Amino acid sequence: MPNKNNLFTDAISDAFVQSMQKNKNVIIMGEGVTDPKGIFNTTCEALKRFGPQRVIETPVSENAMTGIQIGMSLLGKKSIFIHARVDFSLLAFDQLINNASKWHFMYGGTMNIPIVIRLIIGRGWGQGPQHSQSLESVFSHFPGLKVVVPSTAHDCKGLMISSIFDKNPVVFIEHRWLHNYSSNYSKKFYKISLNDSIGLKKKGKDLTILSSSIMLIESLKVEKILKKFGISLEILDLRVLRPLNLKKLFTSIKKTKNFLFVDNGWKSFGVGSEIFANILEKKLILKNTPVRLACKNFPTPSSHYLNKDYYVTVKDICLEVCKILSVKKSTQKKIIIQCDKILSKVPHDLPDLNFKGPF
Amino acid sequence: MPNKNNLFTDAISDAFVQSMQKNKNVIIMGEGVTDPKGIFNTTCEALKRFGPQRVIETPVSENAMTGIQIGMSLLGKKSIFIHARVDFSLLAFDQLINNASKWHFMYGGTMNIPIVIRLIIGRGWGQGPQHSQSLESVFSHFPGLKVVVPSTAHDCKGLMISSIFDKNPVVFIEHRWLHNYSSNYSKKFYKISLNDSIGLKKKGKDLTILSSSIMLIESLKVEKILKKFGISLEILDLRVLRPLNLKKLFTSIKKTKNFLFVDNGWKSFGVGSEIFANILEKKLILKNTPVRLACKNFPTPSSHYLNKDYYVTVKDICLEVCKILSVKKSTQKKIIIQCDKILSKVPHDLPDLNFKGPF
Amino acid sequence: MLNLFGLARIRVIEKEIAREYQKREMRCPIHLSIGQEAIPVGVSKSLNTKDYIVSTHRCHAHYIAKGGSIQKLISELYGKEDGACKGIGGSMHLHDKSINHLCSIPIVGGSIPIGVGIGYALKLKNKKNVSVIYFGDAATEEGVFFESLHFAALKKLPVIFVCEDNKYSVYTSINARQGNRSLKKIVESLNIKFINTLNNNVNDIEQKTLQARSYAISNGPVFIYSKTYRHLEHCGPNNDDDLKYRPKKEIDYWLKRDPIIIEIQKLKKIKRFNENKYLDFCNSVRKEIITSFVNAKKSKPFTFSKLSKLEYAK
Amino acid sequence: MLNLFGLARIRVIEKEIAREYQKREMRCPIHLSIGQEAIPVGVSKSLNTKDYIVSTHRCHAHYIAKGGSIQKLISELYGKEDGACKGIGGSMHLHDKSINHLCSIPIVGGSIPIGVGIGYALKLKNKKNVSVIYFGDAATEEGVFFESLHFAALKKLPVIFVCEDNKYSVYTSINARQGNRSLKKIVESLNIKFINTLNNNVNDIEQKTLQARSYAISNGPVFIYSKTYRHLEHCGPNNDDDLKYRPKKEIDYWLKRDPIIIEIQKLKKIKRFNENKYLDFCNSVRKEIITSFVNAKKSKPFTFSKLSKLEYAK
Ligand SMILES: Cc1ncc(C[n+]2csc(CCOP(=O)(O)OP(=O)(O)O)c2C)c(N)n1
Ligand SMILES: Cc1ncc(C[n+]2csc(CCOP(=O)(O)OP(=O)(O)O)c2C)c(N)n1
Ligand SMILES: [Mg+2]
Ligand SMILES: [Mg+2]
Repeated sequence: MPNKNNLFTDAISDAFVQSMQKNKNVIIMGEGVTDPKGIFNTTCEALKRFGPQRVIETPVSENAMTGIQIGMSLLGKKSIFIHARVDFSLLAFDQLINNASKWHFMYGGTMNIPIVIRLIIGRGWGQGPQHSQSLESVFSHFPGLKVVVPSTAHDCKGLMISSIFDKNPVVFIEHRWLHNYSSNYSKKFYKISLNDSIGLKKKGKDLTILSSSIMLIESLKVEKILKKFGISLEILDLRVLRPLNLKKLFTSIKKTKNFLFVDNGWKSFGVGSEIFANILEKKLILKNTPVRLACKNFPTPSSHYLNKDYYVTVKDICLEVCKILSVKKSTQKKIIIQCDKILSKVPHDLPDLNFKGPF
Repeated sequence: MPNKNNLFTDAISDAFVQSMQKNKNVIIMGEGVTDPKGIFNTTCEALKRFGPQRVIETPVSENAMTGIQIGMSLLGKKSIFIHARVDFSLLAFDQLINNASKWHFMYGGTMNIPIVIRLIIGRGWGQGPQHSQSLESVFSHFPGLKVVVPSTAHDCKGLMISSIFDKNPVVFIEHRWLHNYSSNYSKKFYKISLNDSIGLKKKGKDLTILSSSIMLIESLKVEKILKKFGISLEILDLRVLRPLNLKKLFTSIKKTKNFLFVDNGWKSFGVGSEIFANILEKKLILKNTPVRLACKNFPTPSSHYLNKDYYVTVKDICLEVCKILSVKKSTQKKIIIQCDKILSKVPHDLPDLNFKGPF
Repeated sequence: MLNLFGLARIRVIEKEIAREYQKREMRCPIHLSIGQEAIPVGVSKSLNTKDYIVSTHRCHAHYIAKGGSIQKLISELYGKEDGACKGIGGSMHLHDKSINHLCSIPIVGGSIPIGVGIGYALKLKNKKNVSVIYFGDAATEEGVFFESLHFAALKKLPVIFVCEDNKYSVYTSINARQGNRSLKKIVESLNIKFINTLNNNVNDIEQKTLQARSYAISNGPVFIYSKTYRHLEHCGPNNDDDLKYRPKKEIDYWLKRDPIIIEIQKLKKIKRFNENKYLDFCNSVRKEIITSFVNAKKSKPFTFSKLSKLEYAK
Repeated sequence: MLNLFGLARIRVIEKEIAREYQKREMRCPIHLSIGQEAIPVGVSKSLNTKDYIVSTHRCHAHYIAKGGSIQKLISELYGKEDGACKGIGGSMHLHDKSINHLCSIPIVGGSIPIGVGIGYALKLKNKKNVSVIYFGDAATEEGVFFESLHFAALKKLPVIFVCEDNKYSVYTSINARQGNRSLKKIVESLNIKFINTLNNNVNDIEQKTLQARSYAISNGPVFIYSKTYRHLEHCGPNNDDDLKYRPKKEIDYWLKRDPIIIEIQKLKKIKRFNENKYLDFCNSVRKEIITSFVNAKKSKPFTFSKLSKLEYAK
């Protein structure tokens, strides 16, 4: 098993290898899946074990390849197609939305499309406007799709295996910056249900933070910081956006009566919008106005000077929590110092100091 | 002027002809724009006057045509590209999202893309899952796009002219069922600002309904019905979704303290989600829980038996208002009788009795 | 008279649909194949029942020729539960898994990569079958057409592309859309064998598809090209020649080359045409389809409340 | 020695960027053109300054050869306000309106239709200029490539498609992606004139583009095809031959056919090579670019608070 480091990418590789072992119909396709870098080292092990007949290099033809995936699935092949950036999947929206998402329904339930579209959100080192979109809210609008946004290695592996063996098209979105995070996960073959939208990552009582993917990781850092100042956060991981099941969120908000949503993408018509609408409809009583924190409302600027304030940071989250909870100014100052210390450790446009690319 | 009938389609035709007269760089492109039906008779007059050099037939190549539009715009051409169904635009998402929406921003403000993408939402006579999507919430997520969803002939003309002369890419979404509605509009060349998101269509005091496009028309019918029963509705037309300006909505809700949103598409991650999120953030005080009414949460079924209950009807809206306002059961019964009478006049899968297709 | 019967079967069904459609009880768009029957009849005759087909918005003839259930077709048009898609897909999504007609898609070009994917799965599974992809002349303008042919050739897939060139995309002539490019050259440039067929000639199409089939299984993709003509409007049950988007001369030319006329002439020449048998056959089809109408009208619609359960496969 | 200078100018700039990049102050992806300079130099020499170009992620050489501002290029890499895009676009969005280089787009194939649109506007405006579209071998696999060529041919647009075939898409060889299809046949099948050029030979490329240009203006699109090779990794300043995705033999073959070596050999043969002049020239470019680095480092970044104003053009 290649998970001696317990990296997020190892978890993906593991999910692939074990799924391919379990079922000979599972295959991987995509641009670069057989190259020396193997999509950030997530397909190399599968290629080594199962060869290029099951880890299939493809031309740069995104829309056709998605249709081909659908066709293959009709004859029992379960394929994972990988786009190295979310942005490239926009070329395949016709097949993905018009066909894959509606297929089971429009053919009266006579067929189903068990495919995975794996998308990677780019960020940092000047990725810029066309290599860093985070479009999970868009995919989540479409009936028939499932949308998975994991944040830990453990979840990632279990959710990927579930996605591969799900009978429906699953859009699996992972953040480039999670790749080098390591966290424990089992070496066994295990699934995490796609019906279990929310994972409780930290219990707390003052305020609930809901977030996904890399922002969940940032939120966990915030929890640690604020704990020292006597602020107790409950951290929920929104790991499946469709089907969406917000029960755990409602329970949490009923307890904390304060809420902050931290988005990976844009605020308007985004993930937070749907969450907030549900809260309003549920008539949950909040002590303070809830907030949606999100990327600034324009495309990602490439320049590191400019994207420094584009993404939400631990500091932004801390400050927002302080605002919501009316934390004393003097405490806030101390929190800011802590945040600045953490932020200064790694340049803001790198996930960690080991990060060398490929960018 | 071809607006002797004051049809919605006449208004579009008028907007085209007058804009083309005003500026020789304005051109129309699309599949079928020069055919005998001229996109529901909206391009015929322009073709007659300006010829096939300015009303340009194109191959069935949606993505390239959108890129070509962008390229032409860089040299000053202002083109309107028409997709006879919203669904076909999914083939052009790469050019529309990755390029057009970000262009002005990513080139540091040195260039801009003044194009219009005109999309028609299909409905009725068995259009089915791939010919009736209503994706305005998806477009509205993207910084750089403007999204216009007119509902009356007057607005349509003014908004179309503004869209054509706007310096940015505008997604102009109209509903097939509006085409045969006639309503007064001026024969002059006039604009309606795209910054003016909301039009006040009826003043009222008991409850605010916000909706767009065909659902605004249905809401106006509801207003008439309920007035007879002493229920006073304020009807707001959400005609520009991006940039979104909700001031008028907030003012209205502060007055009525009751709110219903009626959507043309799906509820989850939809237009209503963003509206509701704003209401929650604004801490508006509502007497009763607001409601998002929307299409059922699956693709459009083709069968008229099955799509009968798929779309929101005047009856659904009336019942929802009654629920929110706790209208007496006896009154509700009378209202239902009224609704049923109206609904029985025209089969539910036709916009009106004159509707013969093309479907 | 087998070929003639094949053609007549589709013709009679389509004509009956057109007639019955006027009652406005089949409430969905229909794209009839009248005039274009030779291609699916010829192609289907040369296929093995386990071969696959995918189709477009104009799918009736492909479905019928492959042997799709008529009741399921008609009930689908009426929007009933016993329709091919339980009424959910409508006329443009015909399919019948029992005959390996897996889908029809009304997004132009949309089913082409799907058929290629089926071919790829066949190849990976070492099946000696082909995947047949029907599409119109307009589909050859879509990027996905190019991408799909490219991939099929790259992987040498057992795919037969069948292009039915009826010269129009809705009301727009192929010249306005494609100029004078040569589809043959495009296809061949992608290393795909191109086979032209005699217009509306079932026998020729059948023979060539037979060759194509074995070629595709052992060598890779083949492209069958066939000129043809639709007699009625693009969408709907009527004739729309009053719109004058098609030259009268052209219409006359093609009406004379109606596949059924061609077939009858051929049979007459070799003295094999038995008019009574032909009329009997047509009547029997008419009876079958009229029974289907009756049944369809009696069938129940699918239950609305069950629809939401179909969002996902369980 | 003009051609040699053209090549050397790009080479020196790119090498200096690669060197300076190691300091990690230019914090954006870079796709260097070292080894591929012959094509943009040859093409640009034959163009009129008012001709347009569009490019891809690998845009430095196109930009420099057309005469784009070096300061704007370098400042863009540093993410500063005086960069081509004020730092917003980064290395993959180079453009300079003053020389009619209108855009670079890192979505593979993404700028092809845009260049066609420019060509269409030129034609509608009766301008006697061309639109030049640079792209790599992988872009010819995208559907939009096909659609764009099709439209350019249909409307006979003054467009020159320039394909730089460096045999790889990132680490993937063209054979794995395209098999043995013939791009020449594909292009010609679309009624577009195809012109092959001598590998990395500026003079040949220049002559052929000159012909192509006048042909394009009077007759319609032309396709210039050129084999070439990149010396460094796909993205980044380093050599990545240790990854062994390219055969050693192949690398050696192409290093010997480095455009600069070819040009120097040519000049030596006709006894026109003046080494001192050449070294002086390289030094002067080096100075220019080093000044650009210095300036760029001193420049200010664009103001973050102004960014939201750039969502829309006013
Ligand atoms: C992507 C897309 N663009 C446009 C349309 C509208 N449309 C429906 S059928 C059709 C014509 C198709 O022509 P062709 O492929 O030749 O088939 P035919 O109808 O002639 O059989 C068009 C353009 C569509 N359905 N899908
Ligand atoms: C639509 C899309 N798919 C995939 C990618 C990832 N990608 C970036 S560069 C590249 C290779 C392009 O190869 P080629 O066009 O030959 O240009 P080269 O890099 O060789 O100059 C790929 C696949 C992308 N940018 N866009
Ligand atoms: Mg046709
Ligand atoms: Mg290349």
